[in-house]
Amino acid sequence: MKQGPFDRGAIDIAWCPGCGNFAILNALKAALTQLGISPEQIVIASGIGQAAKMPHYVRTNVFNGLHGRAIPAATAIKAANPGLTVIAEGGDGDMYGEGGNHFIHAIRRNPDITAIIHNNMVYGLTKGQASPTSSLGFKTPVQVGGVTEEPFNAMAVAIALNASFVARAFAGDVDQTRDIIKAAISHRGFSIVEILQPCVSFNKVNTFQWFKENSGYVEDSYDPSDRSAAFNRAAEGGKMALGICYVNSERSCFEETLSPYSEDSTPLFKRDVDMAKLARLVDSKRQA
Amino acid sequence: MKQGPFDRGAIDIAWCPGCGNFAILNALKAALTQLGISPEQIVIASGIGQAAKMPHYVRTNVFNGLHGRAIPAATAIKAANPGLTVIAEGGDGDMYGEGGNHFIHAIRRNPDITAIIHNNMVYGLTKGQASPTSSLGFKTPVQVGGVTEEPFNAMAVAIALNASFVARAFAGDVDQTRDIIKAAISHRGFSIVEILQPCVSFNKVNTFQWFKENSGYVEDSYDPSDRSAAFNRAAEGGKMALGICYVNSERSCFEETLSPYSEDSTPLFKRDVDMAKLARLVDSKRQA
Amino acid sequence: MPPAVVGKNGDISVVLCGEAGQGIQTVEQILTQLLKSSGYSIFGTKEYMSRVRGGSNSTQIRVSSHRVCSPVDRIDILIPFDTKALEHVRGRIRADTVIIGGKKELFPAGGADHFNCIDIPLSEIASQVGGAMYMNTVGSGVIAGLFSVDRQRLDDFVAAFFGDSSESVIEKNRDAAARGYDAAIKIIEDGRIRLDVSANPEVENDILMNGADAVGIGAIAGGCDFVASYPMSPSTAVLVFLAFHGDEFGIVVEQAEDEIAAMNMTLGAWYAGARALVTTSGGGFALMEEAVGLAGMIETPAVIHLAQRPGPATGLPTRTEQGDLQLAMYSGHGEFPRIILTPGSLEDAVYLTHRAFNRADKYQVTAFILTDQYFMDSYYNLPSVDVSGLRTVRHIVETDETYQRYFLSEDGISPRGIPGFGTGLVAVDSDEHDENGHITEDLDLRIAMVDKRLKKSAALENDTVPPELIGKDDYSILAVGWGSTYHVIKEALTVIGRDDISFLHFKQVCPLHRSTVEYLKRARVTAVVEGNATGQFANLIKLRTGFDVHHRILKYNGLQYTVEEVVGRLSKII
Amino acid sequence: MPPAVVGKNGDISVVLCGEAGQGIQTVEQILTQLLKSSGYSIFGTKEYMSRVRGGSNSTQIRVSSHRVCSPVDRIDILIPFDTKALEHVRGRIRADTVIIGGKKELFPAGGADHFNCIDIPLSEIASQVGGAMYMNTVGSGVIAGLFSVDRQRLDDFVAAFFGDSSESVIEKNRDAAARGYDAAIKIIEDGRIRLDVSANPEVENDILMNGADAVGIGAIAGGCDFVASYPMSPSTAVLVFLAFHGDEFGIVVEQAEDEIAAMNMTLGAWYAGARALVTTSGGGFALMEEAVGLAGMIETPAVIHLAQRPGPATGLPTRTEQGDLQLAMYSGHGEFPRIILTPGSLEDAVYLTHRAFNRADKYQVTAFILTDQYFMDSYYNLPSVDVSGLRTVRHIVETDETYQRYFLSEDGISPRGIPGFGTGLVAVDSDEHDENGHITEDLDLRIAMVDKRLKKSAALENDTVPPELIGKDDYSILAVGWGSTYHVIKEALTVIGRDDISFLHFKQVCPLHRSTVEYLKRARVTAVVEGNATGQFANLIKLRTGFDVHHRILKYNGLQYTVEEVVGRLSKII
Ligand SMILES: Cc1ncc(C[n+]2csc(CCOP(=O)(O)OP(=O)(O)O)c2C)c(N)n1
Ligand SMILES: Cc1ncc(C[n+]2csc(CCOP(=O)(O)OP(=O)(O)O)c2C)c(N)n1
Ligand code: SF4
Ligand code: SF4
Ligand SMILES: [Mg+2]
Ligand SMILES: [Mg+2]
Repeated sequence: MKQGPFDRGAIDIAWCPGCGNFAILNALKAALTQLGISPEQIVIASGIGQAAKMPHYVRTNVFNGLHGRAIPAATAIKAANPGLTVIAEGGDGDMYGEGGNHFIHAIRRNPDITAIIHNNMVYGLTKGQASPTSSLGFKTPVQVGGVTEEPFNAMAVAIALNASFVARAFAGDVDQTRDIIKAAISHRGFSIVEILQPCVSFNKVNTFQWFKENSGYVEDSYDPSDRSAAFNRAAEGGKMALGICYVNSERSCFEETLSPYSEDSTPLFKRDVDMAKLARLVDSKRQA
Repeated sequence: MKQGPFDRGAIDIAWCPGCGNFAILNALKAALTQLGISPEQIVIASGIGQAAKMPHYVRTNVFNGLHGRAIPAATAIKAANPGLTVIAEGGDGDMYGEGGNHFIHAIRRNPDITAIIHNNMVYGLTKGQASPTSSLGFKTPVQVGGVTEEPFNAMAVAIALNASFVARAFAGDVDQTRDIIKAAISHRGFSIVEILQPCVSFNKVNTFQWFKENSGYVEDSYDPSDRSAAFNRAAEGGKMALGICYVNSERSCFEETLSPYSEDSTPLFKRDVDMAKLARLVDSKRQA
Repeated sequence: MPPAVVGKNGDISVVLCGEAGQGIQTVEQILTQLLKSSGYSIFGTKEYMSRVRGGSNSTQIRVSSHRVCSPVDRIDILIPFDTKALEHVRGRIRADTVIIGGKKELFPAGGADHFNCIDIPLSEIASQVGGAMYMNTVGSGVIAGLFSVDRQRLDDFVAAFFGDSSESVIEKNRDAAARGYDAAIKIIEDGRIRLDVSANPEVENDILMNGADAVGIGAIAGGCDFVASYPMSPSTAVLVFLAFHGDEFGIVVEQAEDEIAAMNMTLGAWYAGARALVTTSGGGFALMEEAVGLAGMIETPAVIHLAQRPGPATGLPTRTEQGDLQLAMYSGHGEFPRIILTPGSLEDAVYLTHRAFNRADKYQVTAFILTDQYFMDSYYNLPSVDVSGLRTVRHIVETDETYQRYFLSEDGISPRGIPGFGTGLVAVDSDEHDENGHITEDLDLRIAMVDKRLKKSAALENDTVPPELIGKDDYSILAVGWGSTYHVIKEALTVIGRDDISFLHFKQVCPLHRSTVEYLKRARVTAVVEGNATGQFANLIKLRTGFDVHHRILKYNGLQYTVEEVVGRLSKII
Repeated sequence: MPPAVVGKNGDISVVLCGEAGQGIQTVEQILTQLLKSSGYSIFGTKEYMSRVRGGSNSTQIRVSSHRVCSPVDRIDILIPFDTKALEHVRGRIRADTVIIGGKKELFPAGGADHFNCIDIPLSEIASQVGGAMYMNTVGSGVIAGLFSVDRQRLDDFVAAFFGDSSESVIEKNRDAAARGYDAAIKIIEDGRIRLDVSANPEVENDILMNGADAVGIGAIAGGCDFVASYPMSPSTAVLVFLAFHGDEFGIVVEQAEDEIAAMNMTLGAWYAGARALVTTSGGGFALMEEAVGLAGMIETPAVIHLAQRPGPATGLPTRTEQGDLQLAMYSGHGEFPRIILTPGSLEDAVYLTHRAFNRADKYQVTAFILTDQYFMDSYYNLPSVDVSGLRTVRHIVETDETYQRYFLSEDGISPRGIPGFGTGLVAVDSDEHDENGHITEDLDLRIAMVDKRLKKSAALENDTVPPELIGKDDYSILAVGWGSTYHVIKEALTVIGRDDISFLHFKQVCPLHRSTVEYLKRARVTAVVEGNATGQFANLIKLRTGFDVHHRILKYNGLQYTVEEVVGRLSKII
């Protein structure tokens, strides 16, 4: 097999054979390749979970942090060096459960990073407990009587918070997933890509087939800038919308608002402290 | 002054003269009085902040816990003893900032408790930093250039998550606030009441007058069961909607789904372990 | 060639090794039960990777004429499911290790002759049955055959075990087991192997359980009626146990959105009269620390099961370590007392978990049960666990109008009321508070309240589980351990067989029992054996007693000590 | 009646007391500056309640002919803003305390004669000016007058101070100050009072700052270009300082949604090459602990300013304590080294905070700066803080294709690359990892990586700030302290005035400097003086050196020690 720029060669991948994550890995590598960004300029930050192992399988910079905490790390990485392309990646439990607070506040903050959330509607790595997106009635060794909590509707929440870019993809369709990831990375601002991902080991309900039958792309005439329509689409029952669901290009992104970059885009690590200025600051404490 | 059942008498209240919290205190005491619940049967759980001092000023049971953590405590209190009336109370920073993850997941879980959130669009107790609801451009000693993060739209998020009961009140109108609180407590399920509250010390922008001019009750014809309309109302700019914004009576509440209560409503503290049954469980480990 | 005789001392170590997903866990479940009910004493433990499929995992099952409760390095019979599995345990194969498997499968490039390998082509047999997925059942059959388990019993057991599957799957598993069984009988009959171990009808009716079961049973015995947690290996097993028995025992079981919610729910539940447990591991526990401080401040009881795994951070999620002792000890900001219990045996786990609830309730403190992945996942049989004598003592009072939650009593313990029980009001406050539970800035009251909270330490010290001395009283060498190393150190001392060495096992490390320093002083040489890299318990001893133990025997590669290892490392210093 | 003579030793303690919202803080700001630039040495400290309005707060300003840097019990001049304020400090009023205020205002029921009260009706004067809100400026004027500050200087200063207000507010404040000033001059001229303190032109040009300023300046000197935090008293002052100077020095300043985000941002920032600070207090820090473990595992540097306040839980949010030493010491699960710096003086705070950045970067560990509310809020003047010699040393390397983030080097420190700087890739991993930073389950590598991380301890121990010995080398009594008690213990020893007592101050408590035990052993009597209820530093000394200090002098009512208190408590044991 020809090695692409993001292939890590013959590595041991810890996912189960048949897992939807492989398709996402391929889509991501293809997207990055097509965007032509060089691996050294990319950081993938992730949490903990099966999805969050992703950065280990892509030839690029890796910040594999704590469960649920990819987004704050990614936000800071971008803020420290806005020249980098930064992706935060993780599962539904990681991003919506443990990391739920960061998810909602990142939407408000709007850093120019892309969040890729693998939604397999289950906790994979910890062997099959319910996740925030598990369906009502879904039975697990912990939810013995079935899930009773309303599934987390991330798309609707994101639109409610007037997110910058909101999309959903399906791992069963690598090409569209790749294109959606490309659009998300290209978008300036916080871009959310939730990817429906079959977990063959622990989710026997929301299978490849089930996702296929229960999702569908938004029609060509769909206007992703119409917030109200986007909300209705996200909130309504029936098939889960795939594609770019909502785009709001009016918001300025986080790094743009940071004063160190108002006149100078140099990353922080290349700057030096102005010690003379600091001496003046100290001196200013001599008088009121 | 005549002592009501919830008055604590001549206590020292730590709020600033003129603070909107006094009106909320009055509205809450009036609501509880009118509902005729006895003080021993009520628990007010709160976090930390000016708003979160509330339970100290009401003659009832108090669980004044950690900043941001009123909701999980309140949820468990109710689950341990469903006969109690349980309120979780705190400020916008407490509930939407530090406690944001609990806020969104409580909506999914739907315990039969009432969350009262004092929204003064600022961190009061810590002396005037921006809160998640602070307006764009709001200047503080930390946000020296003004807030750049999109204000947290709790109403829209709650509707996006298909919350059970979503209302907004204005501290400037004690009677309506009281009535809204009464409706919220009476509603079975997780009831959210956000109360617009002027902070006279640290928010010189969103004053009493400002709130008055920038909010308005939903019209009589408003149908709170229409989710899409409710979302549009919550998301649109202009005046903030006051009143009962969204009600979804179809969801079952958390305690109803808990197996200990499926046939027996006795609170947990009155139950005993069935030691004979436990001995049988141990014995069951003798064979596969 | 004479038969390979295994188990000269009536104790055989069987190791199965394969990928996650190949069903070793099923083999373990089938065999431990089956062998135990055939009269063998059983010890089972596993080591596995943090993945759902692939990798290399192994399970050790000791099958013995006498009780065995700890892991050994020694492998008497090895059943590797493929070459990768063989590679995984290569270092532990000795000249007399009998490898059972398909020679061609395991040694495609030849070389089987360098090993003591008996050819039973597991995967070939499995594919005759219907596919590679039956390999594990074939393996179970082989071992059942080797140990001369009754053929019918095996068949019945397998049929029952797969009872929930389709008819054809059940049949195929029965077939797989039978073929494995027959293959084993054949190698015995061919004189290739002889097992020197005898069954003992007494253990047939023993209890067989693992650490997670034991903690779960102890919790129920302690009146646990509420558990809120967030999944995290290796602590989830206790959550699953309580969920499984939740309907039966009336337990509120809730998976929280995160650990912070779980711990704050736990406190809310206790406040309202429940007896709540939270089960977690290091990283998740770190998130609960603010609420541990809250428990300290509001004097609401709490029970935390902290199942340790190697850190820092995510570390090795499915491995074992005793690295969170200091974390538990100093968790939460501010100063307040706590209880830390460290079960060594399954009985300990039942009784100490039960105790945790009663003591947490009585002293209004947090009680920790510190276990680890090894402890959670290890099984053995024991004659009985008597729960009939256990009582759930609720230390709550019915309140009246004068009730004060933080009444300044002599011993620092104020009667604990709960909301809705009595006519009083119950106010708890995370700020410094007055006797009524309302926020205060009276700085003299502050002192009184700090003293009140710390005073409870005295009562706790008088109610501490003493360490257990194993061996003679007049030792000159003392090995010291805590928690899950109990059985392994105990067995190691038996192996060493010297009567001047004794073993002091701590089942409670905080407060440290008063007798500790006396025990230590009596020895000429002392050695703490623990599963971390810095000697946290040795540090604790030094801090509390001033005594510097002579040797720190430490291990931190993610695995539990084996008997041989403890023997070897102790031998070096004695 | 002869004049009340205050300040016999050239040192006057002025205490102002009133409600939050009455503007004591403004008085403090005006007076400390004004008096300092009039040639007096100044020390200012405050104690206040956790509320925005009401309650009772007080500020102490020592005004002196010589340098003063610590609080005293003694009140020479008391200016209470109302009766409640008087009540608040009642216990500290001595026979010779001069109370200045309206007799009728302060003693509505009479009784002024029991006190040494000079009648200047502040509130009456204020209402003549325009309302109660001018009372604080009247008070400022009074004190300025008492200390014979130049009238014009006062006027200019007040005008400038209120420069942002409306014309009329400026005028009224000038008027208020003038009236207060004149009233003071009058009582001096009337022979009611005489202040025995002299100005010293040398200090006019001194620096005047508080602990928060000093930490902030140190951070900037250390190259801090990123701060993510969540507001929490008393740590917010440093966040505010950096926000105020953020534009000037190019600092990314972000208020995170919670502490967990703040700490994870801090690590992300360092990973990408920034030098980030997080500032927090105990409860907020507790939430960061999981990420402290992450820092330990990924060996990403971090600097944490932990400003202590009394716990557990919310405790006393605006008070002081030294109660989080153990928390910082053992925070994060798993085992990894760290640095804990504990500044005692303002210079310490500047230099140690600067040092924290360089050492965190060099050793790839977390460096803590442990301060407290007292330290944050206390001011004094000092001749200079020389930042010209400070260098920001970035320990990062440009990577090439062969780059390995966790290269197993001799001393455990692997060259730190950052993404986008060089042609290599930088992978960090919270799981146990290989040299490339990728997840591993190789258990031998696990040992190598644990050893690598712990090896850094050795290097850290060789690069530790030694304790400072104040007093003679041949002491027989040794007082030991750490952090914010520096000046107060130092002054107490001067007061005691015996040359057999010395004071050993620790500016770094972890690793503990090697010389520690030698210092302790040389003393006949040792006493640790610290601000907590259990003697956390004494415990640490015992653990690290085996030395049991003879006395633990502890305080935990939420206030800093005063000089008299240290004198009294030390005197009891010597
Ligand atoms: C603080 C903390 N809590 C819990 C865990 C255990 N844990 C690891 S992954 C995971 C959930 C994984 O689910 P998800 O994020 O949906 O990822 P998936 O494996 O399904 O891809 C959990 C609970 C952890 N590592 N850290
Ligand atoms: C874990 C933690 N972080 C920070 C704080 C400090 N803190 C106390 S209240 C508060 C914010 C208060 O704002 P809000 O919730 O809006 O309440 P308000 O005072 O405005 O009513 C903060 C940050 C704390 N007590 N605990
Ligand atoms: S457990 Fe599920 S999500 Fe994880 S690798 Fe296997 S199939 Fe994929
Ligand atoms: S600071 Fe604001 S919110 Fe707090 S009591 Fe004062 S006015 Fe009310
Ligand atoms: Mg998932
Ligand atoms: Mg607020």
